[in-house]
Amino acid sequence: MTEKIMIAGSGGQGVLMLGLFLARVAAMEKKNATWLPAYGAEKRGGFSHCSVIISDEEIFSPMVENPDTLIVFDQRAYDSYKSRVKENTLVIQNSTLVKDDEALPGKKVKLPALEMANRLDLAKVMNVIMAGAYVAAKKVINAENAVEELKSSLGRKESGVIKKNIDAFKAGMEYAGKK
Amino acid sequence: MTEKIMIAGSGGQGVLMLGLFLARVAAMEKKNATWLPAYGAEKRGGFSHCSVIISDEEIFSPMVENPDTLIVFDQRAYDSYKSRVKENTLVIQNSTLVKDDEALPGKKVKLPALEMANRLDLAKVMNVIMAGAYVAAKKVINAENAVEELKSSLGRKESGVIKKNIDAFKAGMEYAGKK
Amino acid sequence: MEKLIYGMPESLKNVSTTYCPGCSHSTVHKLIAEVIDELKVREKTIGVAPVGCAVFAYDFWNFDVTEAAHGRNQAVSAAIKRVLPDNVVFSYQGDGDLASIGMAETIHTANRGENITVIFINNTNYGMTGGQMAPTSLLGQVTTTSPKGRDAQHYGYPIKMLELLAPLEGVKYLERVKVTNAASVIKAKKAIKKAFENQINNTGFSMIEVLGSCPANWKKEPAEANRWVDEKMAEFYPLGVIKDAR
Amino acid sequence: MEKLIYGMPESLKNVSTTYCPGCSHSTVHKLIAEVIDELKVREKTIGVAPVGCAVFAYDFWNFDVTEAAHGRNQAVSAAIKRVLPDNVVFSYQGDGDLASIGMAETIHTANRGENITVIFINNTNYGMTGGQMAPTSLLGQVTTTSPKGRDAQHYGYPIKMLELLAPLEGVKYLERVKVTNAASVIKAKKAIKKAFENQINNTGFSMIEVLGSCPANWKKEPAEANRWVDEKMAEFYPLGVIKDAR
Amino acid sequence: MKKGKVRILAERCKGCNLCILECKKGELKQGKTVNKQGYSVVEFVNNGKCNGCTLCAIVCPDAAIEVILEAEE
Amino acid sequence: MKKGKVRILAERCKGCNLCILECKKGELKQGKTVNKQGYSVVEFVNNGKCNGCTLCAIVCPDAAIEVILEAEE
Amino acid sequence: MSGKMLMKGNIAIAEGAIDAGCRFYAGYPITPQNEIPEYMSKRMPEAGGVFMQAESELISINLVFGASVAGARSMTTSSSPGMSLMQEGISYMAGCELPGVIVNVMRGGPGLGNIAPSQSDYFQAVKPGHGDFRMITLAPSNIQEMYDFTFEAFDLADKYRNPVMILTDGLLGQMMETIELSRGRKPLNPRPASEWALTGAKGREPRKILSLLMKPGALEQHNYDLWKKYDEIKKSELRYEFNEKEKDYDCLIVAFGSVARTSKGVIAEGKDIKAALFRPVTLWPFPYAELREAAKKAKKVFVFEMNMGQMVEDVRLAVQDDSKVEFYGRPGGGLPSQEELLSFLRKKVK
Amino acid sequence: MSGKMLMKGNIAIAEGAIDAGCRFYAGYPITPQNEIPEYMSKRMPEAGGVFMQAESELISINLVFGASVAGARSMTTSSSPGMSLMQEGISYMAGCELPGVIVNVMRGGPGLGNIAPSQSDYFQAVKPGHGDFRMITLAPSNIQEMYDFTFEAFDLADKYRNPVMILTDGLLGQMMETIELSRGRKPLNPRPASEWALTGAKGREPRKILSLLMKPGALEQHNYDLWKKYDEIKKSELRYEFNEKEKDYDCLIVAFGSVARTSKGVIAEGKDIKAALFRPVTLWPFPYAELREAAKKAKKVFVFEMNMGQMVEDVRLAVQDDSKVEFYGRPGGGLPSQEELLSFLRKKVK
Ligand SMILES: Cc1ncc(C[n+]2csc(CCOP(=O)(O)OP(=O)(O)O)c2C)c(N)n1
Ligand SMILES: Cc1ncc(C[n+]2csc(CCOP(=O)(O)OP(=O)(O)O)c2C)c(N)n1
Ligand code: SF4
Ligand code: SF4
Ligand code: SF4
Ligand code: SF4
Ligand code: SF4
Ligand code: SF4
Ligand SMILES: [Mg+2]
Ligand SMILES: [Mg+2]
Repeated sequence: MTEKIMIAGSGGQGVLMLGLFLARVAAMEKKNATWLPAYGAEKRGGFSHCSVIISDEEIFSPMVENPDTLIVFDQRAYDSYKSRVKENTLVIQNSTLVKDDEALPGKKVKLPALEMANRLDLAKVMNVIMAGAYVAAKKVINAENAVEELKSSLGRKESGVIKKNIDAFKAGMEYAGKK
Repeated sequence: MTEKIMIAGSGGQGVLMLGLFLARVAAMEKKNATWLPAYGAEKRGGFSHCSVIISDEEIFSPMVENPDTLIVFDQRAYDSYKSRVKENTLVIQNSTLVKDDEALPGKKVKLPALEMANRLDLAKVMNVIMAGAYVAAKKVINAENAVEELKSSLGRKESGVIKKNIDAFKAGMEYAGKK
Repeated sequence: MEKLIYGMPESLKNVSTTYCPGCSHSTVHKLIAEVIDELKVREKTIGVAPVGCAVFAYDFWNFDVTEAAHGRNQAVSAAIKRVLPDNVVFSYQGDGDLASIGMAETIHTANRGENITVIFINNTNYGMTGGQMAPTSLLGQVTTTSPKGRDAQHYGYPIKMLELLAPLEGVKYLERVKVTNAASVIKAKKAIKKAFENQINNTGFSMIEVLGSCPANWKKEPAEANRWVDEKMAEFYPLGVIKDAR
Repeated sequence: MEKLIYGMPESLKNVSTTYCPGCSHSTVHKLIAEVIDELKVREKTIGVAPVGCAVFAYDFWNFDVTEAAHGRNQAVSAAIKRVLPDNVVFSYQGDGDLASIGMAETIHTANRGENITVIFINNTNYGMTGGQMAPTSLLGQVTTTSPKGRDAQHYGYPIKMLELLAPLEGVKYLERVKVTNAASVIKAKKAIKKAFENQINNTGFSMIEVLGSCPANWKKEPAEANRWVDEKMAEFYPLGVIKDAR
Repeated sequence: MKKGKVRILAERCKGCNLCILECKKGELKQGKTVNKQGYSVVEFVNNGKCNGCTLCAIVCPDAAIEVILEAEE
Repeated sequence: MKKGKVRILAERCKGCNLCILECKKGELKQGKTVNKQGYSVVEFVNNGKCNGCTLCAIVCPDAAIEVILEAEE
Repeated sequence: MSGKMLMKGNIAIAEGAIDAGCRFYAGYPITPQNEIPEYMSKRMPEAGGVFMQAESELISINLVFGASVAGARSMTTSSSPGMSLMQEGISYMAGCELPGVIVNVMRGGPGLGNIAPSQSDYFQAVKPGHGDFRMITLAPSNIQEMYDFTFEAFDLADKYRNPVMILTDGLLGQMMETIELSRGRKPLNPRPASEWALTGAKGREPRKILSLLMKPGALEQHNYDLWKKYDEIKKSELRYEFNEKEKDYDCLIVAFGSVARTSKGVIAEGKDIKAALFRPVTLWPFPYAELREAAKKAKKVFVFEMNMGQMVEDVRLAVQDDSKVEFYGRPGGGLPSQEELLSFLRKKVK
Repeated sequence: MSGKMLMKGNIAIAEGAIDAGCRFYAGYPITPQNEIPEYMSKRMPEAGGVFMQAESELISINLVFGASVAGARSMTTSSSPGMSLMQEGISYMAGCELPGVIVNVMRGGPGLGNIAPSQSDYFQAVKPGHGDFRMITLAPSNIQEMYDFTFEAFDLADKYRNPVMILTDGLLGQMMETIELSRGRKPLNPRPASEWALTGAKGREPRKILSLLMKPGALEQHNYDLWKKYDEIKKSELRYEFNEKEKDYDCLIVAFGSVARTSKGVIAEGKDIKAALFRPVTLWPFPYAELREAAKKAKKVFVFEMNMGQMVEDVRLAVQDDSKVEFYGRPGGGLPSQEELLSFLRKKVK
């Protein structure tokens, strides 16, 4: 098994953290994983994306060119990467900010992550919602482990925040699971 | 014609200047010439020697290993270099400071240069006396040109000094010429 | 009838800078541009941009600009000025650049009394590389390389560059300013102008230190960052003319 | 009964140095050796020799000595001291080394307040390479690279290193001495001793500047060279304690 | 009293809000529109109190404010 | 008055003559013998005036002078 | 700590150093290696060692020089422009036979260049500075090796009293990967510093550490002595990766560091091509003979680098038949992708 | 001034520079090149130019950078350790495409080494610094060439907007030889600085000079552009000395700089051996193809250097048959004599 994930969006949306999260869960499951960030030349407001690979075997280049899964947070990211989508690519798109291109092949999960996050009253959990959707849509990493990792990564935060994150994760899972 | 000269002595004896002088006269005569200095690791009181090559043709290495002429100022220099003396090497030795090794082959000019210099009341001309001896003993460079060069190199010195130098040069020539 | 009484100076290009919101680099860029306009020397000015957040300065200023290797600005500037004594040459540097890796260049250029203008943005850290400690970081300041706050025993003391340069005879004019509000910006501009005028009058080496803010690495809002400059930095680094030997 | 009341210190090897007759390097080598003997720290002293005429110092001192790259002595010394805080570490440097190529190392080490002793031989030129101008050469001084005498406009001003370092907080003790006669040698030794004692007492950075003579490159007899130190150098470089902040 | 007004160069403004602090007339406020670079652009309130003192422009790091004096007729 | 004497370490002496200047008793003078390094070694006159003041030794750059005090019996 | 964990390359280097007993670190900020000094500023004091933020790369390398003189296991890290500034200091360390670990997380050049990954300091690493000196140069290819090689570098440096370089790039420095830390592993410390370091001449003769040798012939002899050591290193420390099982190949790919892992992907993907990877692990000493042997069976030897062609010269020296060697490289931070390399391979093979 | 005169190598360099219109010199003392800054301190002001005594080699090279930015023909000189310190600055000049002449009068290394002649900075000159840049590297062999090459270096630097290096050694720097100065000769100034230098944006758009290229792909493209220029240089500026008349040889000797002249003596002396000299004059670009051609007729190719074997790698790259190549070198200031080289030759030939 080798799963190549590309995650793209803008600075501040938690793109890199989402990638890191997925890779950490994979590590917990004793899989091999790589995470490769890329920033825009500018510090803020810029483009942000990362490549994550999860595999039972040796991972070669950590750069994902042809993703098995593409997770996009906004329109600019979608436009930049949609050409990479193939027949069997899973696309998880933040439908609040992404207008779907129907001509595109691939399996799609369109979830209004920003809306959902606002509803949860915590804009910062948008990426956690996306994570939940990914875990549900593609069963590469285990949901329980993901929740574990979520907890441990938020270790010192107050319990309300932890709960909200778990709720967000579950909401994402649920939304994607339904489809 | 290629003439390889090695000049050796101690710092302060005018070893390097003598070499330079011979090379300059050669240049004046439109010959090719090289001059290569070598100092001891210490600044003063140290060993001093130089290689001079005069030729009508291209000069290869400026280092003289097997001199056609060896000019030595003192015993230490003599001892260091006498192994290089071959059948047809001309050795010009400052007999005031050098004890002749009779076993040595080669043509020898033994002149008491230091004594002669002291007699001229100008210890600094020892090297000029040696120059005179060289010019007389080996007719590679022209004596008149040498005197010219001597004058021009002393250009701004007072006339007494210039005269003494010319006298020294001639004394050296004369001494060597006699032999 | 309408009259434009404040607008973009000609010496600034009409592009947005890459600096973070509220960053003092932007302010000082503008002031330099205004001064150069006022002195009518845009066409003979040569700027030397540093390695640091201001490395892209050549994209923002509307006159000739080169970029020097990290810390070497003043060597580059001095040579340009020696070759073109009738031009106006200035060096723009951050604290990492001027006070850390470029210390030798700074002292020697100042000591040679080179007739150049140096604009020094002290924001108490290495902005571009992500907020590491600089020689000018305050005691107690937490940075990415002084996680427990700078302590003198391990990290040494914050350097006051102007006070360090003051004893050098070649140094003619030194002033420390800040740009945290309109009043201080006006003062800063006056100082910068004087530093350029000195050069034009062949007075010799002038340097203006600007206590600058780095909201991004300090993790403070621009206004809060300026407050930190007003309260903490200006307390340690005395404002005003440090030397005027013209 | 005879009693030896002055002899070679144990911290000096019984070999002749490579210095020219009358050279101050020799004198200061001897004084350092005497001080180290008196403080009984020979077995825990580590000296750092410079690139310059004193590069062979490890052949003359009878304790551990390393050689640093030109100008980098104080970086090397600081690291040794940090690793071995209980040892006695000193840096020995010429003016080319300390005040020219090593300027950044000097300022930063002083500013960090490293607990080391620096002995600085200012002989106003690059002795080893044949008498070129140094940052400390006096105005008007003719050297092989200032054939018409040093003028401030082209070559800058002579640097007073101690006065330059004095404002730095990390710096605890600075004194300038000379070694031109017995009286001044005695004073110089006292200063050097204090600079070592400071280190032993964890006081911090101490530096002694010795106005040294370079008879060979100055083309003066030793006595005449010393007179030049007494008259010209000491006039420009004030003798005495420049800073004592212990 | 002089009458002034202010023009915000939207694409230069970075929403640092330093100008707001500086305007004692309350003529500037945090904006809602976002420019191409993603910064929310400050807004000129235009409540008639602006006297063209230029302090806002002076403090603006990004030379994003033009100040215009309306000649008193 | 104390009585002293001086021993010149010939191979260390470089003939700089700084000690001669320092000795107010005239106990040191330029030497005639040359050491292995080619320096002419300073000479102790030994005119009985040496009081072991050590000034010559203190000024000697090359630690070439040993001073000995002859205990007054 | 053990088991799989996700770690950033730069942090793995820092951890490898600490576990190997590094107790002196000096560094100056430069992207893409800033995580190392930042992490060290916290970890080094915890480990009882000295962290110094140098005020320049010149100061960094000379602090490391000093710490090494004093017998501490010491390290500095930087990226390309900073490494150029260390050339003199490195030559001095080699001349003085001082151990020390130097990490170069390469970025695009020349000049200020950019902060993207690059391999354009290969020459500067393996044919370095002034004087005929050499450093063992280890090129990790994954985060496990970033840790392991750094750990081992300290032993190698001590064993030969010579600086050792870790040559890596911004890709490996910035990426994260699962690794296993073997915290139980003890450094060997094959030649303790107490044998030669300056610690005060207590109960022994004074020591000196130097690189100036002015007596006629002395420096020449010192060079021969150094080369005796280098020859020993060539014999004992040569490392490369070449899968013996992959006997059946037409194409031999030679690549190091991050490009080597991409090349493995190329081989895995390009099943239509019979290719094998030869990966030099020590760039100096370079596995000339071994590569030559391996190249014999190949019709073509492909060299992939992130530069305009540097290691390819050593490959050519090994293969001694330029007609066989094909180079593909991208300079200035251009990252060759697996697809791109594979299509180059396909084009050249058919 | 014309006709034969005796001149020291270092002075010939200074004179060549002044005659070529060099009007900015910065240098820091280091043996064996001190005569250059000393002489320049007098001559440069006489010629209406700027002499600056830099306070370090870092300052030297960055002063030259600045003078070049301002459009002046400029030069610095140093010796091996100082050259290591200039590596960053040189890379910046190449990255910014700034002309400038850099002279390295090599001495023994590594570290402080000694002050005897050496050729151990060959690598540092032709495979330099960080980033994939190159410099035209001229290796004079006599004092006439010390003058001529320095003179020409300024035109080459301007023509390609690139630093040019004169790589020589203490032997050539310190020796004197008869030369003819051709004072009438005018520099060509093939690409005047006014086209690109920063002189104030009067009547034109502002200019910028830089080496930072952060936009994706920009630095990569810049490297390709540089290499287009380098390829042009390879075609147009390659120089070597190989006597076409000497068709009849078994042994080909390859040597540069001062060793090349010794090698000529070897050939003249060793009449029993049929030998010819191939002397690379530009070390970069290196005459690979020409040497390869010349080597074909030889049974053996001898490489003589004053180092542990540096140019020999380029010779091997050219010859592509190691069994043919024999190396003899001496490091750390050891000077191979004519006798010594001849006896090596005789031993290996029979
Ligand atoms: C030789 C070298 N070392 C390090 C760097 C990395 N570097 C880039 S900018 C910078 C620091 C900038 O800090 P500062 O000068 O204070 O400017 P700021 O960004 O804070 O304005 C450093 C260390 C470099 N480019 N070159
Ligand atoms: C990097 C480098 N630059 C230059 C030199 C040459 N060099 C050797 S000693 C010296 C100057 C020494 O002068 P100073 O420090 O004043 O010592 P002094 O000899 O006067 O005691 C120089 C420039 C060198 N060895 N290394
Ligand atoms: S990082 Fe700091 S100095 Fe750099 S642009 Fe942002 S605020 Fe300004
Ligand atoms: S050259 Fe000068 S500093 Fe050097 S040993 Fe001689 S007198 Fe002393
Ligand atoms: S010009 Fe003055 S009054 Fe008008 S908006 Fe600006 S600060 Fe306010
Ligand atoms: S100060 Fe300038 S950049 Fe900041 S909010 Fe106001 S107009 Fe915008
Ligand atoms: S000890 Fe005093 S009296 Fe005796 S020789 Fe020395 S200086 Fe003269
Ligand atoms: S001072 Fe010392 S070295 Fe000089 S002459 Fe006297 S004894 Fe000799
Ligand atoms: Mg800063
Ligand atoms: Mg000196």
